[in-house]
Amino acid sequence: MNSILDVAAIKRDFPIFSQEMRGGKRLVFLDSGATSQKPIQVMDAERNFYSTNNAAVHRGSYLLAERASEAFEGARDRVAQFIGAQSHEIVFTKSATESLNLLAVSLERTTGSLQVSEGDEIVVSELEHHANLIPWQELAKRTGAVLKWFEMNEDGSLNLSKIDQIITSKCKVVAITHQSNVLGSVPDIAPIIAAAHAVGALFVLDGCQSVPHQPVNVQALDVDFLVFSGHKALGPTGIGVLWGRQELLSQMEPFLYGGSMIETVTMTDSTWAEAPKRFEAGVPNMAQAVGLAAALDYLDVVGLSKIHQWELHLTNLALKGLKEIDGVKVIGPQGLENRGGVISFTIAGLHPHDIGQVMDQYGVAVRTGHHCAWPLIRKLGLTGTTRASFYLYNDESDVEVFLESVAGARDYFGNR
Amino acid sequence: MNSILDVAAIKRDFPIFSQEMRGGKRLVFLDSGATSQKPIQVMDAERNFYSTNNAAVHRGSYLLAERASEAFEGARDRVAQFIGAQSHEIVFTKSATESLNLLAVSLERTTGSLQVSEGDEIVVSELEHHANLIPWQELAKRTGAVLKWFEMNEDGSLNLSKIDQIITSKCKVVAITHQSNVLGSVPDIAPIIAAAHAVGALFVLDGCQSVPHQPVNVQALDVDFLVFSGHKALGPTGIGVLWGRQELLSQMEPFLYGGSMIETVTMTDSTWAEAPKRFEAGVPNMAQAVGLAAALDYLDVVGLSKIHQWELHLTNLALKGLKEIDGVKVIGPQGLENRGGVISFTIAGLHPHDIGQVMDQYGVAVRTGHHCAWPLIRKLGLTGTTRASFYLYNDESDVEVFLESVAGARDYFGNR
Amino acid sequence: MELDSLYQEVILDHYKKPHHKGLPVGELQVHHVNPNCGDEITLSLAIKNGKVEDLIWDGVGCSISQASASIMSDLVSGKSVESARVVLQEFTELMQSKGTISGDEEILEDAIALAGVSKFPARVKCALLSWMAFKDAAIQNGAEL
Amino acid sequence: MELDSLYQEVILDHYKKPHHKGLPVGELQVHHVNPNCGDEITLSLAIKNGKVEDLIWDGVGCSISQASASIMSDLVSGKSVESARVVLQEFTELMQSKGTISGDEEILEDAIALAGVSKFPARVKCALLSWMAFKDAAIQNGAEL
Ligand SMILES: Cc1ncc(COP(=O)(O)O)c(C=O)c1O
Ligand SMILES: Cc1ncc(COP(=O)(O)O)c(C=O)c1O
Repeated sequence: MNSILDVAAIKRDFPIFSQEMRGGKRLVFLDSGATSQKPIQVMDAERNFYSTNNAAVHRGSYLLAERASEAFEGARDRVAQFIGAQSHEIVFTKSATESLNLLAVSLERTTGSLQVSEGDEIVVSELEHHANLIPWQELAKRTGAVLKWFEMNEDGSLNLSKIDQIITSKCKVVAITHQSNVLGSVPDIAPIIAAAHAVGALFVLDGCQSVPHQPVNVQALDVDFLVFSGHKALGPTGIGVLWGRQELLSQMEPFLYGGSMIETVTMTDSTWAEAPKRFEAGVPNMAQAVGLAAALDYLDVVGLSKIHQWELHLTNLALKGLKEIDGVKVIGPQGLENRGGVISFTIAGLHPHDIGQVMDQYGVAVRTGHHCAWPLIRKLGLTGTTRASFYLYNDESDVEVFLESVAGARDYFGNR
Repeated sequence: MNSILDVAAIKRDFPIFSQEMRGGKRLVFLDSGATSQKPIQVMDAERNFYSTNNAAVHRGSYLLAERASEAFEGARDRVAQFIGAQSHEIVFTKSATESLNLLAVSLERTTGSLQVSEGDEIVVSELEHHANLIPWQELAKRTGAVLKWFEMNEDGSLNLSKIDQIITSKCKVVAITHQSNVLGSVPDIAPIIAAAHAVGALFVLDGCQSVPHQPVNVQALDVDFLVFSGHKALGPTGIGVLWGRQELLSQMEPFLYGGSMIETVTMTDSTWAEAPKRFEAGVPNMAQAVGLAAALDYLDVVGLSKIHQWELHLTNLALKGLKEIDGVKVIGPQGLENRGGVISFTIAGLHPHDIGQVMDQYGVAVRTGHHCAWPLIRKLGLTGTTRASFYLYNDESDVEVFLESVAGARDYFGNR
Repeated sequence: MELDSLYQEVILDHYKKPHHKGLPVGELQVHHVNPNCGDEITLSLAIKNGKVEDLIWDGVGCSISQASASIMSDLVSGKSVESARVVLQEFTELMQSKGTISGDEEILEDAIALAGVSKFPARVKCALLSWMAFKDAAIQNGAEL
Repeated sequence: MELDSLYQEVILDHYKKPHHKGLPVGELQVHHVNPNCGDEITLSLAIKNGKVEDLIWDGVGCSISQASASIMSDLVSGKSVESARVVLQEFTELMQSKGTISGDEEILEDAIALAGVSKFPARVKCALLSWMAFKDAAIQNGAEL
């Protein structure tokens, strides 16, 4: 199976793997669900921008400003191409979190049919990351709209049996994750998108855990908005994406006000530029946009389908291994169906924090706790899980060390 | 005067100066008011973070996560020290623009004495950058508060004669720039701060054009909030700062909702972490914070007072030279009093865009237009200016080429 | 000097003595701005018997934007909507070409002098401002452009 | 193994058999959470004749947080507010020392076993959670801490 990806070659592009962890151990990084590592190509792209093209975009007519604008707009084109969108539908934000907050606030400010107001309904799910829950919770509180949600089944899927009661004619917006960041489960969104559109509601897809890991095409999905973060997709920190259908973005009110997003300004009144500029106030995160473009180049060269296949292969090995360790319980989907390369588990009698601490001693980086999805964790009757998430730079030996470290954690406390 | 700064040595730290511009000319970068160039030390700091410490902060107990948190919180300490503040009073945003929008929205959401609501007054000035005008304009529109402003005098100072009518007991917040980004003029803020505090209003200082160029200490200034952008201070793009007094930040409602800013979360309700975390939702711009810390290190080694002195020296040379060029008119302050290293000018009969274009041919990068301060430009009866802004990497020969290019612009059109 | 390819003689002539410039009068006036630099144009016209008539514009802006407005108004005034569409399309393509095409002189006439602008991306908007105003006005007057 | 400096025998003993753990009863109860991991503690106490009495706590958390709560409640129960203040301060300093100090065993007693935590910054909050809850509860009960 090593033929799917040449992981040894890939690892060489990521300088982080060339250092030793505690006790001289090599790094087994299994926390890409939180943030990914960065290849040298991404660092070089940022450095190159600063060294040769750096100037404020859209604001100067000198050579560097021209080049900076070209680099920044080129990055926009690159992102658009990556998800099957059009360039002017891509808004650069600082993170998926900002993208979602932008949407929630803009839908409050925009008058007309898009506006969320008293009595309207907003729908999310119990799978959601806090970033795709609290902005909607607060939107509901500010406006008097009602927040509703799909419940989660034990296996991490969504319970769609009451879909007709959940998505009604009062529904204005439905915001659901493409994949759970805790369990790796992939909810069946097609019927939800159809139900949302049937009642004229907007569908927002949280692609944080999918866009970096598999081919995602906004046309094929038939969603209205998609958000994701650059830092989980080999890109720099400080860059996120909001994609929205042009006819929607062009009607929507801004989120941040300031330079570069205006048409005219007087002391008392201002009017706005066209989207996407309308949503990009101030000197933007230029170098980060360019770095993200380089990251997407990297992902495309390796191939998103192959990455997905490889992650599932590693997940399969890990799932099998975990089931052989006494006291370990995999949380959420037990097999490969409807899941991505993320595994949550518990060890009987042990707290995730303690498990993670022992695993760290093996050089294994995993995430412990509620993973910013506290309602999901509560629903499962847990206080937290230990989570491993795979990416293109992980290989089978990483899975071996991972399994060894899980057994090690159990033994460390069990034997004392 | 070359003894103030060793500019030749400084220039060597900035790779951007080692390339040729149009026609083989060297780069004379006079647009630091829009964004600054980056020294290799800043690029290295970011690269080093990605290569050795990269992980999501505050969320993991493995070694890299510890290191990332330490680097990120260390950057916070560094920023605090730079402006004479305490670490927990520093909020990292993506830009000064976001910082100002955060404030305007938070003061709307926060119930109690800080809340801006109907009938309250908000005060700005005609000097303001769009980023310190439109968020307040829109806050006024959303809440029914009244926006008032100080008028600008011909020399770029503020007319304080009606201060008692402008800042009244209804005033909740006053937001003023520390230095005009268009004219370089430095308004007399001390009486405004005093008047604001006398009526219990908050004072927000826009330090975008001051913090990178001179020593700024929030205690000495006695302001309540200060904002600035990293990219204008040798730092990376995608990072901004909001400083606020702790007793204020600790009362204020969040701006962005999501991971890491919460205390508890259920499907229906959430509570917030303490400031500054409360204002930093999501995986933050970690590498950019670290890069900004390196930028501030760089500035401190060179010395902010010296930088300020040097910029004024160059400004003086440029002002003298401009006055000798027929048809050139310096806009705003004519001398060195109450000004920083920014000069706006016009040439009779020529449009700024055309002037900038010819100057570009000399390798000179200047900004043309309304500089995101359209009301100021209108007040002066202009459609735009050409602006040169100096920084630590500019030297006297830059001023010479600048003056030559201004004369060249005048001649290019004058002779045809 | 590279600059001369941008600032051709024809452009400076139009800049100094712009054609069709005056107070827009028609009922339907459009107002366009270039928010990057603050340049503005107001323009009015009429569509009579399928032809562009009474085109008149006013505005402030750089030499490129002013010359472009002047040249554009010469080019489309009195033309059929169909011919104006062809000119508009040819010119837009030329501007967006980044210097890769030189434009059809038969169609563009004086506007060919603006070809150099396409190599200066920051100025393309200056050159297009009046053309977009024209397009907008014509559409509002019922023309299919 | 570096880990053993963190997970000392004393800690695991307290973790397995925590002291003073039960249903908090006092009128004044405080509830603290560690939002990073979701750990929670509820705690109640009384201040009687200047002494800390009836301290009882409940909660969920990792071995460090549970052991620390157990050790803390042993240490401050029955002590004068003044002595409790000294212990609290000594412990907080030790935790924030990043391993640079070893702590005063006279004052800290069993809590000295938590010294290793200070070398694991991500765990310091676990160890401090119950202490902060104690501080908060004592202050709410009128003690000066
Ligand atoms: C005075 C002033 N305020 C605010 C800003 C906005 O800064 P940014 O675009 O980095 O958010 C700028 C710079 O553009 C400025 O000069
Ligand atoms: C599913 C999901 N949504 C949203 C987010 C928020 O992303 P960020 O923190 O980059 O804004 C994350 C990651 O933390 C996530 O996994």
